[in-house]
Amino acid sequence: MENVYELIAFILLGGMVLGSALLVVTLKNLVHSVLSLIVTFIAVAGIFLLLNADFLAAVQVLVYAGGVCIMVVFGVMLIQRSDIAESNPVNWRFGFAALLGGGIFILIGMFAARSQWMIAGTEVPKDTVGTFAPILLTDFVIPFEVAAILLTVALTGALLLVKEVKANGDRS
Amino acid sequence: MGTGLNPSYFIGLSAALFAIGMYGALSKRNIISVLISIELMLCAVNINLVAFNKFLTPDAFLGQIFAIFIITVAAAEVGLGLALIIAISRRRETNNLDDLNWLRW
Amino acid sequence: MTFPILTTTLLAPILAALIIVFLPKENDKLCKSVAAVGTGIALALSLYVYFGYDQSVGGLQWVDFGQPVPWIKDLGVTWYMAVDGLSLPMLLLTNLIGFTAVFASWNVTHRAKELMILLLVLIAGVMGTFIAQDLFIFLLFYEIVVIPIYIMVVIWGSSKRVTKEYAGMKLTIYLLMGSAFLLAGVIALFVNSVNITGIADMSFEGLAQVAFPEQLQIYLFALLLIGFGSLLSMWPFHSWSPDGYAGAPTAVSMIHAGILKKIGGYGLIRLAIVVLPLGARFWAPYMAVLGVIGVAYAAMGALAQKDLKYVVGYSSVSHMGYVLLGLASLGIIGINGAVAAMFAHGVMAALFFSMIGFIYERTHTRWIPDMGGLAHYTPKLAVGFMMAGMASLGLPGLITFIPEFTIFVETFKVFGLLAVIGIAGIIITALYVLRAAANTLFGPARPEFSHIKDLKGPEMVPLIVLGTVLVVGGILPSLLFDMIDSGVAPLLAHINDVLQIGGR
Amino acid sequence: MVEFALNHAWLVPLLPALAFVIIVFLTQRWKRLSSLVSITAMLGSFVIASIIAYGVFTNHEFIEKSLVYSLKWFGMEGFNINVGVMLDPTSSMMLFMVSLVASLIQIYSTGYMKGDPQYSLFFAYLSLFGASMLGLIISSNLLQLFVMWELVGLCSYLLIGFYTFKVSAREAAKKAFMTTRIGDFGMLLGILFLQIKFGTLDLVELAAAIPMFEQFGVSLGLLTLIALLFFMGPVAKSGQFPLHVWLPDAMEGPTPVSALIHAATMVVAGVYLIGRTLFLYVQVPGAMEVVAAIGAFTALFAAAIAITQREIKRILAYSTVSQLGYMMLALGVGSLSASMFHLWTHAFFKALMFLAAGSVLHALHNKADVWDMGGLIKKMPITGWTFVVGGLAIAGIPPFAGFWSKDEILVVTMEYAKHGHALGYVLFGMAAFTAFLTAFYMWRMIFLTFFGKEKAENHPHESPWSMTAPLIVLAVMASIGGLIGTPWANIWGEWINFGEVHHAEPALGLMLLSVILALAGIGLAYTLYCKDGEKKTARKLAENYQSLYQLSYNKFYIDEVYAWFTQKIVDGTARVTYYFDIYFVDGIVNGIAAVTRGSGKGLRYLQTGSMQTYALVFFLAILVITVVLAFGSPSLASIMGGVK
Repeated sequence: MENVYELIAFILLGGMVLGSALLVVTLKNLVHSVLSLIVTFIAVAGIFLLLNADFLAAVQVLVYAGGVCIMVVFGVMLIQRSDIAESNPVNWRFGFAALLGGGIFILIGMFAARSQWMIAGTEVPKDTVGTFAPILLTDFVIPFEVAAILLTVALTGALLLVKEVKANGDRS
Repeated sequence: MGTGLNPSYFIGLSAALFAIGMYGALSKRNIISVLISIELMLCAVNINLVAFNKFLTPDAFLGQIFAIFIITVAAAEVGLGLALIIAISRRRETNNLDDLNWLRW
Repeated sequence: MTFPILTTTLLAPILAALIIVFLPKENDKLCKSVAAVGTGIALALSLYVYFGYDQSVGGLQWVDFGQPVPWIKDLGVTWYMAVDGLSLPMLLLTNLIGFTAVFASWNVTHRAKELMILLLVLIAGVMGTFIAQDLFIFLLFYEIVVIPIYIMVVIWGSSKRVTKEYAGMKLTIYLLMGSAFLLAGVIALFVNSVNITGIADMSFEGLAQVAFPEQLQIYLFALLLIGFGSLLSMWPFHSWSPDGYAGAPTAVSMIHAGILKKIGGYGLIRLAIVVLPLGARFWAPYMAVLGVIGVAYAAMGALAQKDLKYVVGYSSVSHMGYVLLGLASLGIIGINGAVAAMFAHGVMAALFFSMIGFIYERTHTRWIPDMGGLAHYTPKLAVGFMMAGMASLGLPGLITFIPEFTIFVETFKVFGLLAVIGIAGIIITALYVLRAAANTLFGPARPEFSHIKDLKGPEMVPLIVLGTVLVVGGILPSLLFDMIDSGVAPLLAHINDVLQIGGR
Repeated sequence: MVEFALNHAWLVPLLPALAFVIIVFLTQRWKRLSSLVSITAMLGSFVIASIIAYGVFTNHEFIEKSLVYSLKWFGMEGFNINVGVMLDPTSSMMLFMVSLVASLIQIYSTGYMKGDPQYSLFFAYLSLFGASMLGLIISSNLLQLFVMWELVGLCSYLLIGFYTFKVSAREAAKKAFMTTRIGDFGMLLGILFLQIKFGTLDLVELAAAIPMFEQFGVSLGLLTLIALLFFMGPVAKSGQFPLHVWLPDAMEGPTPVSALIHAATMVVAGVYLIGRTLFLYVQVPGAMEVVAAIGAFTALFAAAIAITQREIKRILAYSTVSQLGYMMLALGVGSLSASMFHLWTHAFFKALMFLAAGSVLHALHNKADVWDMGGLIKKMPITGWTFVVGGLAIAGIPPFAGFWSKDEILVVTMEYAKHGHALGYVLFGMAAFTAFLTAFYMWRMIFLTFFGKEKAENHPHESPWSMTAPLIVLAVMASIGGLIGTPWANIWGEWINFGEVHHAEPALGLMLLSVILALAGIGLAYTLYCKDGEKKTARKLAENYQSLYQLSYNKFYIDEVYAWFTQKIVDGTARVTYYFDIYFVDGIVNGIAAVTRGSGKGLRYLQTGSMQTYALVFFLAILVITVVLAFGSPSLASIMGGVK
């Protein structure tokens, strides 16, 4: 019975993901797109939960739905000059892009459907954080630290980039 | 497990999300819109990884760790990307990606 | 003999270049002096090595560190620096010309520091190709050579019939095209040798022992022939040579005509002929035809020129035709002659270009009809010019005659009438050299040149050094020939063994 | 001492060579010192050469077997060259003659070149020339000989063009070098053939090998070809038809140079060389006939030109060409003895006449036209009378030197004819007629220059002793130098010959003919140019036979033909080649470059600068590749996994 619930949950969450994602790329108003992006991210977090990745789901909500989306909204506000209602138009490529997207979906879907999976018999440990934190801090400690440095550099770089530019072109 | 849910479902979902993101990334004029479409694509990848983690290597946690790194990098990327977009739009007075074509012939 | 004297020789110019980097840009005399010291040390060391080589023993001597030092194990690359009778004359030639080229650029004031640095790097690069006994190192140094040349032509060159940018580009593209063919050939060579022997060995010695199948040898030899041939300005891959020399500054013309071309001939012997003797036997008649065409064609081309550098540019194509002809004979006399001719032509061409450089600095023209009577104002310059000219037309008593004669002896025997056409080239050569000399140096003194000064001080160095070599080499050819013979004879013995066993 | 000199014969060329080095590097600033160095060295060589000559001519062994010593110059497997010394009567005679004439001319030059800014350099060149010429004579190896041969050519080039500011001198020098170069090309081929076929260039070894040429796989035809190719060198160097054109022009050089190089020594090197390699020519009668024919024709041809020339040195130059033709003729009919004898006497009287002509030019400040001279003998007695001695010698009046040697040549030619060579009679006729012409043109010059009315505008004066002393010495040699080879006491023929010694009976008839011809020539010249003060008959003759006169005066237009050939054919080919090079060969090169550039130009429009387009193409490519891999090839599909 549990399988049925899982299936139902999957269908509901998947529907949310795809629906809101479609809204993201089709809505005319960029702010609306971003709002629906938040919905997508939260739904994806639900998918993560379904996949026994509770920590990741939390991160997803915090980083994406929280941080990233807020940042994007601010970005929109900073650069948008024209009418916000018409802020998310498409260009001449949308037909090709749609066809290509459809093609890729069909192709991957076909591969996925026809694949024979060698499912591992075991379950994901219940205590996810407790299990993978040691791995992260032993085997993956170097990437971990590098990621930390990357974030710092990105932060500094972002600051440097958006600093005001003086009239003569020099950075202050 | 014997569950009805197998990786194909999740891969299908992720493929759909990826295709949508790709459509957005290719067809939007607004730079920020392209950026968020790329986030969608990254999300699709994450779903894939986590699904594989659950079904193929639940003990090693490789998929989840990868996903964590991707989220980290993506966050940095969005930050830097937005900074770049703001800097560019200040100079170029546009947010239409097709106007940013000064690297052509 | 474990002291790495060859590597030291190689490093001397590099070290000088490094020192110059830290010198003040304004003090160009100091930069030039350091360059002169660096090349002087290299010259002294190479003289020491030349005269310390034991000809009775022969083979590779002065091996650095006593044995090849492994470098890239998977590819069998080793730091294998050693010399034999084939490398030594080339090494000596490089340093003779390198040393004099510094003095030939003594009057350059525009960015002299950078010029010296590039020049030293160039010299080191060329030197490396001649002392490396490892194919990979050989190619590495060859690629090092190309880059400074382009920069030097474009910055310090001069635009006449063609712009210096065009000249530099043509030169560089040709060299790179040659090296592309070469690289393809070398990779094929290496892969096949690993397939055949199962051992990765990039040394020339090792490759020479591999028995490549005949059909493969024929294909590979063609690749190498085009590669080295375009470097040797083999007809029809020669057209970079006159334009390139005309555009290049004096030092580059000297080094390029004097030594860089010789890498082509050297490579043809060291790699193409020795490693692929069956291929060489197949292609030898074609090489001879191309060589003869080069001799006659370029001599006629030189006759039509009015720009001094073009005259010498075409003449060097013509002389390289003799080298090719000598190599194509595949006999010991011919190859000895070809190697000696490379040495002799190097000295001669370097002297010629340095004198033309001095004339150009003084008169600001190289256009022969605009000159005349220079011998009145610059007798020493005229002596240098005449010596180079006489050497160019193969006057006995100067270093160029005996090598040419030696080539003729073998090629006349092997190719008969074909060689006669090549020998007839000496008439045309005499015609254009004498015309150029007569119209430049002799005739009524022109008042517009009355202010120009004769050679003095450091400017005399090219004349003295190269002139001495021209005369001594002409009077005592055995100094050169015994050395070359000790290097070529074992290689030829090996080739003859292969041809007899692997022959039909 | 004799032993020492014989064993150190290499000192003879070495001393002048050292003088050259010393002058160039040390004493160039001090003119007197330079000339002193040069003359001392040459005199030293002369002394050694005299001792050598004494040593050789007192020892009969040297007739049969020459003294040879050598050392290795360079070598490799199958090709070894030794350099060394080869002394036999011929080379000893040449050593003596050359060093004597060279010494005299160097002494003469101290007067003639006085005040020239390049005085030291002149002596340096003369020394270098002396060294190479003497080196040529003693060479024991053909390659060594060729080296020296080219070096004398170089000296000749430098000395002809000594007055570098003169365009004519420059062109003459170039012409001399080029013409001899053409000959050298043939000679080089001949030498190469010898090296390849016989494996050696050593004169002694070749002399032993060539008579057995068939054992070396050489056919008679090939040997003839070798001999003819080899002959090209002497043809050019010794001014034989058709490569004689450079020799008259070479008179642009200072007169001592004309005397030394272009009369007495260098130009006879060709004759000497053929004499040296006569062992080759006697094997091939065909080549011998060619040598004789060219020699006789040149003798006649040059004499025919000389009768109308106006410049004093040009007349002498054509006379030299003509006399060289005699020597070749003698060689061609197989007589080394007669040829060398004429070489010996010619060296003295021709050097004498050149030096005397130089003395005249010196006095008249380089006015060269004989028609502008006259009566000079009163003001310049020594010059004049020594010149007359030379004139008598060359015309062949007994007992002067030229008579004996010319007579010898006529005798051997006649003998050649009698031995069944029909060609011989023709040659003899040509030689005899040339003798008449020689006497005529030479005395025409003498009468015009030294006799007749004095010209008021000339202010001649006798030259200093440094110039007249050599004239006197040479005049003595020109008078008595031939007495060692008279048919009655032929000491010469005993020592210098090739093959079997044969004693020709004195041919009184021929002697008489030769004297009559000479006297007829002199008489005709006297009638036309001396007795007839206004020279009316001479002028009238020239007008009546205008075309012939022009033909002779313009040297049969040979120069024009060569100039046309060089300018039109050679230069034309050169230009065509050059245009072919820059338009066709380079056109292909530039064409490839243009194609590259053009395709780059076209392709760059793909670079739209729009990232989304790039991404579109990128994903499309992925899609296409995936489809192709998945459904195109089963083996590749298996790599993709899953798709069965």
